[in-house]
This record gives sequence, C-alpha cells and structure tokens, in this order.
Amino acid sequence: MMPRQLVIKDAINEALRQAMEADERVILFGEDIAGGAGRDVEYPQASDAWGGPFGVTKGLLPLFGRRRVIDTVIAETGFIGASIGAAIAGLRPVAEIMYADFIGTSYDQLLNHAAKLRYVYGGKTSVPMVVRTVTGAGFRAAAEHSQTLYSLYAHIPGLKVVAPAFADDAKGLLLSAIDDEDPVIFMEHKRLYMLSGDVPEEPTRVPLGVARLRRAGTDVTIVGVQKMVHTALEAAQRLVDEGISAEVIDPRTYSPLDTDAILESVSRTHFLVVVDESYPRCSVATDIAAMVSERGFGDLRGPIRMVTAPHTPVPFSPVLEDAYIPQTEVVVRVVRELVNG
Amino acid sequence: MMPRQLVIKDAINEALRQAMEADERVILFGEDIAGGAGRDVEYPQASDAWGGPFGVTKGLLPLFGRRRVIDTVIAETGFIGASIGAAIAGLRPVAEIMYADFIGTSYDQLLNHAAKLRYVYGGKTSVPMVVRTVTGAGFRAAAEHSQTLYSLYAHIPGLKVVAPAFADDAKGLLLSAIDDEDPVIFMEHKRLYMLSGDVPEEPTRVPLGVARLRRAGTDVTIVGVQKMVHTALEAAQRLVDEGISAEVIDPRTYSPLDTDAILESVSRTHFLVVVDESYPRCSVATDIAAMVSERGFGDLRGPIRMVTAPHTPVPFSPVLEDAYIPQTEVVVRVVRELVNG
Amino acid sequence: MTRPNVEVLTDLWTRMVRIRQFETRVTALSAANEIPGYAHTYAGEEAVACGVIPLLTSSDWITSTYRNHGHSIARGVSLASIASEIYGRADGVCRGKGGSMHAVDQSLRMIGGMGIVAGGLPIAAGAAFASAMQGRPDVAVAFFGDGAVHQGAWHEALDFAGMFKAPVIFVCENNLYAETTSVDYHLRTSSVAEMAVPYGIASATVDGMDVLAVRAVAAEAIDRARAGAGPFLLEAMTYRYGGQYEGDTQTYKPPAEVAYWRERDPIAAFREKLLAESIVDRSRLDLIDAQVQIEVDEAFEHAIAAAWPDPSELLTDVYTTYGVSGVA
Amino acid sequence: MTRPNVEVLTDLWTRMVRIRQFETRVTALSAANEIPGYAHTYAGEEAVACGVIPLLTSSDWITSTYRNHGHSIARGVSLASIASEIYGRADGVCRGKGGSMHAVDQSLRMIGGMGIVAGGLPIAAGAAFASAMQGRPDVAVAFFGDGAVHQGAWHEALDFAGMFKAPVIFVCENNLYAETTSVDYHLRTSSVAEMAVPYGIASATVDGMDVLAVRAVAAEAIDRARAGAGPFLLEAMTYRYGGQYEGDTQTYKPPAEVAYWRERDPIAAFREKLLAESIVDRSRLDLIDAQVQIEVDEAFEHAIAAAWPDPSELLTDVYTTYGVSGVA
Ligand SMILES: Cc1ncc(C[n+]2csc(CCOP(=O)(O)OP(=O)(O)O)c2C)c(N)n1
Ligand SMILES: Cc1ncc(C[n+]2csc(CCOP(=O)(O)OP(=O)(O)O)c2C)c(N)n1
Ligand SMILES: [Mg+2]
Ligand SMILES: [Mg+2]
Repeated sequence: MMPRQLVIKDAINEALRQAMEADERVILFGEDIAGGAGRDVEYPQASDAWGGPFGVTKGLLPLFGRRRVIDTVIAETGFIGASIGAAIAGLRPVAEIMYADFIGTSYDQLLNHAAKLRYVYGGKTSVPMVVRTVTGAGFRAAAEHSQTLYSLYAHIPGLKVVAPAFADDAKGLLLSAIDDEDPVIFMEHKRLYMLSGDVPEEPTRVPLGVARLRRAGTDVTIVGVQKMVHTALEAAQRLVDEGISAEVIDPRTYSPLDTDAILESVSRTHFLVVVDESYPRCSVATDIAAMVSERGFGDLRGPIRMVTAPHTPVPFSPVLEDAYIPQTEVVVRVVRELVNG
Repeated sequence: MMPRQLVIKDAINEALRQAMEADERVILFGEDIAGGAGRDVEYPQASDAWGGPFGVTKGLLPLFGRRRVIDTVIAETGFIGASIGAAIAGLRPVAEIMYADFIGTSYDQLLNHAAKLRYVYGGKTSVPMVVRTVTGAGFRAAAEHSQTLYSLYAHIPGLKVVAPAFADDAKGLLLSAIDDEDPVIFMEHKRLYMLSGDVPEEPTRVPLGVARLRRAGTDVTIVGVQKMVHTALEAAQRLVDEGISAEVIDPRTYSPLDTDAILESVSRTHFLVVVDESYPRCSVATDIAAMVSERGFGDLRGPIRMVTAPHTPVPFSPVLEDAYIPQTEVVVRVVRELVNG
Repeated sequence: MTRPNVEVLTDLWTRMVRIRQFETRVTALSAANEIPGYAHTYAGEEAVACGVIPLLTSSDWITSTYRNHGHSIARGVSLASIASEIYGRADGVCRGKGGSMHAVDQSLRMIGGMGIVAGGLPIAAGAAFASAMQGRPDVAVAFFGDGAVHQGAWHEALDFAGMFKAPVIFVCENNLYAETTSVDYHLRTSSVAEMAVPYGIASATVDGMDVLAVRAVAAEAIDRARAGAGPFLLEAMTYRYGGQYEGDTQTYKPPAEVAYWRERDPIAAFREKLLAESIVDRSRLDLIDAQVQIEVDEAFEHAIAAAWPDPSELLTDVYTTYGVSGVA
Repeated sequence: MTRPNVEVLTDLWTRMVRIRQFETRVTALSAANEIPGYAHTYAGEEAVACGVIPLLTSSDWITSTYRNHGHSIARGVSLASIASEIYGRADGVCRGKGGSMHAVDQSLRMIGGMGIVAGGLPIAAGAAFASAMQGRPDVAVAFFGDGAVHQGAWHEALDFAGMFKAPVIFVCENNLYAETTSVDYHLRTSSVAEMAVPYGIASATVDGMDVLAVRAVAAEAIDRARAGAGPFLLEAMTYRYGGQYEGDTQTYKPPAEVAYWRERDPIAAFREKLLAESIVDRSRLDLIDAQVQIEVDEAFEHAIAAAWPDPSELLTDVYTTYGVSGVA
C-alpha cells in the first residue's frame, strides 16, 4: 500500500483504529474522548460530539461503541488507576489525560503503581497501558495548558516515554506503545496536530528506543525534543547559507533513550546543541547533555549548548509566549557561535 | 550563645519551635505530626503520641496547642491546597508530606497552584509556605518509602528546593525557608535524622541558594546531593591515601542552585563528579552535569561523571538496597579513574 | 434576608448586563478569530456570580475557574483590564501573563482562575481556615462546575472544610454539562447538594437563573460561615449558553433543552420582575443597557490599542525573592 | 448464605490462627531488631481477611496494603515465602524486592500491597471493570483502612466503580485508627458505610471480629457483584492489636479500649463458638494450633537460612520489554 499524507492528529486516530480493529483488548478511557455520553438514544446527534478537544479520537465511537470508547468523569486518578487494573486484568487500555499539565491529579498512580507494580513484586505482572496526553506551548493556552513535563515521566524507572514530531512516527510509535507490555506515556504536541506527512496505510510499527536521523550533517549535532525537532531543522536549513552543516536527531522516545545514536553523531560532528521547549532545570535537555558530557566527552570540541525555555511558567501573552519558546534564530546563533568557536 | 551538638531531627524541631515562637503566623499541618488528635480531654496521654513517624515535630503540641499544630486526615491535596490558601491569607504554613514518595497525591497543588499563583496573575501575591518531606533510601523501606524525587520539584519554576545534609544547615535553612515569601520544598533525609553536629542555639539563618564547601581540594570537585555529601566526604578522605585531593561541595539548595560555586570549583580542579542517590534520568545530577558541560566546559579536563542509583525502583532486600545506593568505593574508583585519566 | 433595595437591585441588574454584553462580545471576537487562545464564556450563568459576589466584603476571598469573566466582572474588575488580559496586553489584570483563563484580580482577593478542574477548592478552604484562625470575619467562596465533583481535590477540600469548620462557601455552578457530558450521565445522585452529607456540610440547591433566589441562600450561607457555623455547599442550577469554550459547536445540546433554558434567561426574567413590580422603569434599564454597551465598546477598543508587555516581563515574578546570586 | 460446613469452619479457624501466630512472631522478631524495615501487623483483624478472602475464586482479584500479611496468608501464600520476603531473601514472594510492606503474590491475583493509602482502590475497580467487560465472572476486592476514605483516590475509585457498575467489593478495615488518629476525630459520619451513598454504591457495616458475620455479608456482596449488580462497600469494625507498625508504642490507645476489644478477640470468640456448638472438638483445635506453631517456626527458620538475591536482581524486571539497544 502507498503512504498518503495525513496530519498527525489523523495518523494517531488511524493508529488507534487499527489497534482496536486488530485487538479486542484495546479500549479507550478519557474525558469527552467521544462526547455526548448517556444520550445516544435520547439525542443521537450528541454522540461523538467531540472526539476529545482536538478531535483526535473522533470517529472511533461509531466504529467501536461505548463499550470500548469510554467517556469518563473528570477523575484522572480514577481512570488512570482503573487503566492499571484493567491492564493487569487483560485489557490494553489507552487513557487520555487531556493536557499534560493535568498530570498532577493522577501522578501517584503512575509514579508508584503503573511504574512499580512489576519490579516490586518480583516481575510477575506487566502493566500494558498507554497514557496519551497533549503537550506544548504556542497555543496561547497559558500556564496550565502548555507545559511539556517530559521529565516528570522520564525520571521514573518503569515508565516509557514517547514524544513524536512527525506523522509517520506518531502512528508507528503509538502502535508500538499499545503493543508494549509496559506503561507508556505517549505525548502529542498540540501545535503539531495539523502537521502533515507521509504515513503508510498499513499498521507499520516504529520501535521504541530508536532515534531517527532527520537530517544528516557534519559540523554539529542538534537534538530536538518533539516540536523542537522542527525548529532544529529550520535552523539547520538556515545554517546552510553560512556554510555550516548541521545534523538533526529526533530521539522520538525519551525513555528508553537511544543514547548510541546521539553519541555516534557527536563522535562525528564534535558539537552538540539540545533544543527543548521545557523548563530548563532537570529536563530531558539536561539529561541528554549530561549523558554526552559523561560518555561522549572525548568527542566534544566545545561546550554542550542547551536552548530551552526560561525557568518560568508559560506566559499567555503572544509576545511573551513567542519569546518563551526557543526560536530558530536563537538556535542558529548558538550553533554559529559554537562551531565558529 | 554556644553551639551544641544536636541531631538533625532535633535541629529541625528547634527551627520549627523558634519560628513558631517568633511568629504567630507559623502553623503546622500534617498527618499525626502531633498524634492522638481529638482525645486531649478524654485521654490526655494520647496527645503528642508521635510527633510524626520520626518524632521530628514532637514537643511542639504542648508548646503551641492544636490551634497551630494541626493533625490532618490523610488527604495531601486537601492540606497542601489549604496551605496555599492559608499562606495567601496571611499565615505561614509548614505542611508535612510524610514521605516524599507520596507527593503524587498532591502534586497538582504544587505544580499548578503553589508554583504559578504569583507569575500567572501578574505578581500580585506570594505563597509563603513550606512543604517538609522525607527522602531517601537505606531504611529498608522499599519502593514507595525511599525515593528522593528532588527533580520533580526542581524542574518546576516557582518552587524552591532545599535538601540539607548537616544539622546546622537543617536548622538554618528551615528558618530561611519559613521566612521565604515563596513556596519551598524542604527535604529531610530519613537516614540523616540521627546525624549530629554543632548547631547554634540562636535562630541563625542560612540563606537559600548558597552552596557550602564542605572540604577544600585541588584535584577534583565532588558535588554530593544531600546524604551523598557524606559519601563524597568519605570518598575524599579515602582518596587522600592515593594522593588525590578532592573538593566536596554541598549545594544545599537545588532551586535556586548556586551554579557559581560549582563552576568556580571546577575552574580550579578541572574535574567534576556528581553523586546522587536519585534515579539517574532527568535528575539533579544531570542538571548539574549539564550546567557545567555548558558553562564550565573550558575548564574540564575529562568527562563529567555521575554516580547515581540505577534506573530501577528502590529494592527492599538489604543486599539489593545496599547495591542500589551509590557506595563510597564506587565514588573513589570513579574519581581515581577520572583524575588518573 | 430582607428584600434588597432599589439601588442594590439596579446594581445587580447592571452587573448581570455587564457580564452578558461582555461575553457576547467575546463570543463575536472569538468567532472572528480575533482573540488568542481559549475563552470560556459565562453567558446564561450571570445570576450565580451576581447572586453571590456582591454580598462579599472586599476582604473576603474567592477562587474562580477558567470560566471567570463573570466572577471578575461581578467583583468589580474593570472591563478594560479583563479585555486587555484577554488580548495579552501589558495593562491586563494579570499583566498579560494569564489570558482569558486566568483573568481574575488578586488584589481584589480573587486568588485565581484555576485552569485545573477543582484545583481552587482546597485553596479556598485554606484561605477560609486562615481567616477564622486569625479571628477575622472573612469568608471564602469557591466557584466550580458540576463536573468538578468527581475530582479527588473536591473530596479533600470538602473534607478539610467540614473537619475544621472553615468558613468557605462552595458554589457549584451546575450548568448541566461538563464539556459535552451531561449531568444525567456523570452524577450518581439527583443533586450535587446531596453529596455534601458525608462531609457534615450543610447544602442547598437553588434556581441559578434567579439572582434573588441565589442571593437569598448565599446570604444565609455567608452569614452562617461568618458566625462560625462552618462551610456550605450551594448548588445553583444554571445553563451555559456558549460552548464549553468558544469554538465548541455544541452539537451535544438538544434544541428543546436550549430553548427551555433560554426561556428562563436570568437577565430577561430579572428585568421582567423589576418592571412588573415597578421597581425600576424601562427607560432606566434601557439606559443601563446602552451605557454598558459603551463600556464594553470602550473596553475592547482600549484592549486592542493597549501596549504589549515588555519582553522582560517574561522573567519577572516567578519568585517573590530571588536567590542570593540573583539566579532562580 | 447457608451455614458453612465443618471443613470450611475449620479452615477459617486455621487461617485465622495462622495469621495470628505469624504476626505474633513478626512482632517478637521486630522487637528483637531482627527484621529489616517496617512491619505492619494484622493481629486482631483476622476475621476480616478470613471472612472475605476464602470466598474468592482463584481468578478473583485483590488489592491489599502495607498491612498485607493477613491477606496473603488468607489467600494461601506460603508462610515461608512471606517470611523470606520480610527478610529480603531470594525466594521471598517478591524475590526480596518488596519486603513486608509489599508481601503479596501477584500470581494469586493479588495485584499489590500498596504502600500508598487508598492507592489500590482505583486499580481494583479497573480490574473488576475489565473482568466484567470481558464477560468473566471475576470480581475484585480492595482492602483499605478507615483512614483511606479521606484520599482523593478513594473518592475517584468509588465514583468510577459506581458509574460503571464494576464488580468490586471495597472492604474497609475500620480498626478505629489511622496511625494515632482515631475515627472519632477523623470521620464526619457515624460510619464509613454511609459514605457510599453519593456514589450509588450499596454498603453495610459488619462486626469485623466475627468471621462468620463478615463472611455472610461478603458472600452477598460478592454474589451481587458477580451477578452484575455492581460494587459494594463493606465496612468491618475491627481493632489492630499491634502498633501502626512494629515499634509504635501506642500511647494513644486508652487501656479500657484495648481491653474491650481484646475481650472480643476474633479467634477466641470463634473458638468458643466452635466448641460451644460442638462443631469441632478442643483437641482438634489444639492440634491445629500446634501445627501452625510448627509451620511458623519452619517458615522463619527457612527465611533466615534462605539465600540473598543475586545482586544482578537489582536491575531485572523494571520493564517487561527493554529497548531495542537493550537500554532502559
Ligand atoms: C483536572 C482537569 N481535568 C480535565 C480538565 C479539562 N476540562 C476543562 S473544563 C472541563 C469540564 C468542567 O466542567 P464543569 O466542572 O461542569 O464546569 P463548566 O465548564 O461547565 O463550568 C474539563 C474536563 C481540566 N481543566 N482539569
Ligand atoms: C498517601 C499516603 N499518605 C500517608 C501515608 C502514611 N500512612 C501510612 S498508613 C497510614 C494510616 C492509614 O490508616 P488506615 O487507612 O486506617 O489503615 P490501617 O493502617 O489502620 O490499617 C498513613 C497515614 C501513606 N502511606 N500514603
Ligand atoms: Mg458544568
Ligand atoms: Mg485504620
């Protein structure tokens, strides 16, 4: 079959659909992931009113019914905890936390239960569940609907963390996440939902833990985190004019992290810039930088540079938010300074 | 007044007592922080039965009464949220989360409210509260009572994070934390509670954001995180025999972090080892390593080394837990390899 | 409670109209794609905010939600500073840092417009607790929706308040929907008010389309709380005219239901009452309408002309006090 | 429910004795500083675990807490593997990775001994939901204490179960204390059972010192759940003889209260009943007592002689499947 262009939102929808078609055990939990619950008979027009606030799950209700596309109440601890139990009892729940910012309302279930139920009890069970959630700034959605918070998950042994930046990866990684025997946090960037790309029709898996080289180069390695891969690619494109050849890596998954791919690239380019729109402290950017400063130090010919958001909440005002998110020009400048010494 | 020897537990108790004596607004919330609530008349022997599971707050009830030493129910979101509101409404609450591991049950209140209520609303209010909590492995307390989780707080703009390793710092930093206008997470290591040290009788403040040089040296900088400062000091002592002079820095506060002190040290020693018993990914260890790899790269003569726990939950079995926590021998070996190149 | 006098009644009317017209403008501007980000409007629910908030003293505390314009307007925040906030301008009520979802004024003791469902409830309970402990008469009011009762934070906040008899009034704006999900589906009880029982909290359900009915029960709840009788859960039955947020096409609402509630419009009903009982005459109401229209025009004219925040604002007010070396 | 037959009654007695003697030994060993870490004993509460768990099939689900020895023993986990776990040995029920606080057997569908208060409740609800959805007859039982009802997770779990009619039985072991805090102080209702009302969940309070009383209500609750009638909240009034954990000096318990409950000891009471009604004779009971004594001796002898886990165990079973490059 041929790949077609799909936007990321639709690629995710397709992955869910194909996973649900192939495996009865896959069910969805979330708030208004269909919409109009409880009115299907009385007022059928209400059914599937939303498909979640971004319409990502729209169209799954008519195919799979309320039995498998389950609108919950606003109780993340309730349905994330229930997903853990359901996963152990034989289902493959995919639960949606509407925005990554809301994770605080169910964090214990992930930190102490989903992540630890295998290890603590001696490896007798698995928790095959996926938590889909929505990250990122640039939507004018202010401090409580714009965070990324990747590191809150990547810090925790027992969780896997995926954050795709392209449509094909979104589909292929979500399919792998659903297949996976362990709890996977699958993070979708709201500003990438409408980005389109070639996506194979068939349910092609993309393995977790493998970075993707999105642009080959020789002078510097730029690692972009989720949406920042695109910023890195723009920067790389602009740097061509300055005679700088930048390699761009998309780790795609942050736990496990494909350290080999990053180290291998740095061994050739000798310079590393990490671009991440997250808070700068104890972040995936520091994680990658620290890893290379330990394991790739001998290859480095200059400091590792991190281009991140400042240590502030995400501001609302468009002028402030634009200044908040790492900008292409800054990446270009940082690379230029670095490579030109 | 003369300093006396106090164990950390008692130094903390003294800081609380002095803060409460000096300022009516200081109140305590927590589960069984006194004990025997509701029975003071009927069965007075029950009063102050515990002072928290480690007895840290014992003796404060008789001095300040139930009005200010408030035993709550087991509802961390309830009393952490209430602390936020109380702080805004003029009190200075010090709330205890019995173990840092339990933070998931109130994380939203810290992440989205305590940390953001000032910034988001244009700087009109402050949230002067302290969350005391207990960190650390080595107590045979298994996966849900042994975590450190420093980075879950240090990642978040708006929170301050303090983790003392000595009795004088415990007292002085807690007093500063209570004075502070911002929310401070004050982390006490359960394995350090019985460590004694000189502590001034008077309420001497130790400022937040200032690292302390715990041992001067010339060949390598070892940054220890909380209990690991002691491991670092032991390693430094052992390294003397090998002719290696190790400098040991205790950052004491992790947000703000005294980056200058670390960079200055590395500029003299040219080698950095960070020792942290936390999970290794997206941790304060990676934060410090990344910071130095960016801002102190020119001073480095070798890779930055991180000696941390492995990427696993904390195991119970003494033999496994001992292997889990970074051991002095490992720090010694890592430093030796690094410095001898 | 004695019947409010003419000035009070006219003031309530004015506030309701101010909210309605402001929100109507927000809806229009959103539809025209002029407003950045999310906007959650309060049209239809005016009687709740206006039934409760004008009863409060300036030192009482409020927590609001993302659906806060009505609360802010009822509290007396200037329309211009809310409009500026919605546009992200420097003179917005939050200096542009919060936007529509957080457009409340902390200097009027509105602690926050919490974007997290039920997030404000324990905070309001804590503010109330602190007031009582300090011997002050201040109460706290926490606004939230019907959907919020499912959150752990709701449970823990009511539990805390019930335990410590904190003078907090929990005001549930039961607008029949949490996003697309109707209360028939999401509640297991026939009212939210009943859910107060396990917490030892008094409660009542009131017609949230009738500002005087809301006011009567709220006054009692506030008086009780000030007198030390503890918290209250007030459930106001109301309806949101707009979508969950602007842009929501609301296909989940049966037209008959919409018509039923529109029929019971709180502003029209109150207007009729004022006229029928000859409390205020038509021309006075029309004048208020027209004046508010001008206020709203001016507020948005002001907002779109207002300056953007200086980029340096990005870094300010994360902390009150910064580290010794100036580093956060 | 018909009266259980002699074999069943004898079996219940045996399990209760097994728990009591095991816990008595744990207390002694803890006092002698022989046991690493925390131990939360179940002595006094035996009738709850033994009233409920023997009714379950091998494919029903259980979530337990840090106070899990009683649940594990009632479920049939071998004393040796619990003892080994408490000592952190390789052949412990969790391979030494969990210790006393987590000593349950996942292969017997005991999902966890959650160290987080109320943490297991939503998980049990989810397991129950999944069983029902897959058309299986399995139910789930979540054990928790009186103190857990204050947690948001409790609220959200009951809410979830009520909404989806999940076949879960919430068993509250109301032992009158959450640590040092008595129920008189911490509850606002006169029972935990009443708190089920807002969730649309049926409930009952039962004498938790009477194993047959617990069994009778539990059997009904389980049957209802299997038949699709939804969740149940069973509150069993009981008493913990030990401290919150070993080492707790329990100065908060009035001696008269302790005496009152000791007087109602579930094992002594059941023994008397068995003898009075001539169901089993004294010599049989004494024999069981003696046999259990040997079992317990052997279990702990086994444990202290058992091998430590290999250090490589530290790194195993964090994940089921590891990354492509083998890196977690
Ligand atoms: C913890 C959390 N979960 C989910 C959301 C997403 N969300 C925003 S508003 C809303 C519905 C709230 O409904 P209700 O409480 O009835 O208030 P209303 O919007 O009707 O005023 C939801 C689910 C959120 N903001 N916070
Ligand atoms: C979320 C959380 N908060 C606090 C604790 C500390 N803690 C452990 S047991 C306990 C008391 C629990 O009492 P109860 O639920 O009545 O159970 P019991 O121990 O009496 O069986 C507390 C507060 C915890 N484990 N988890
Ligand atoms: Mg609503
Ligand atoms: Mg109890």
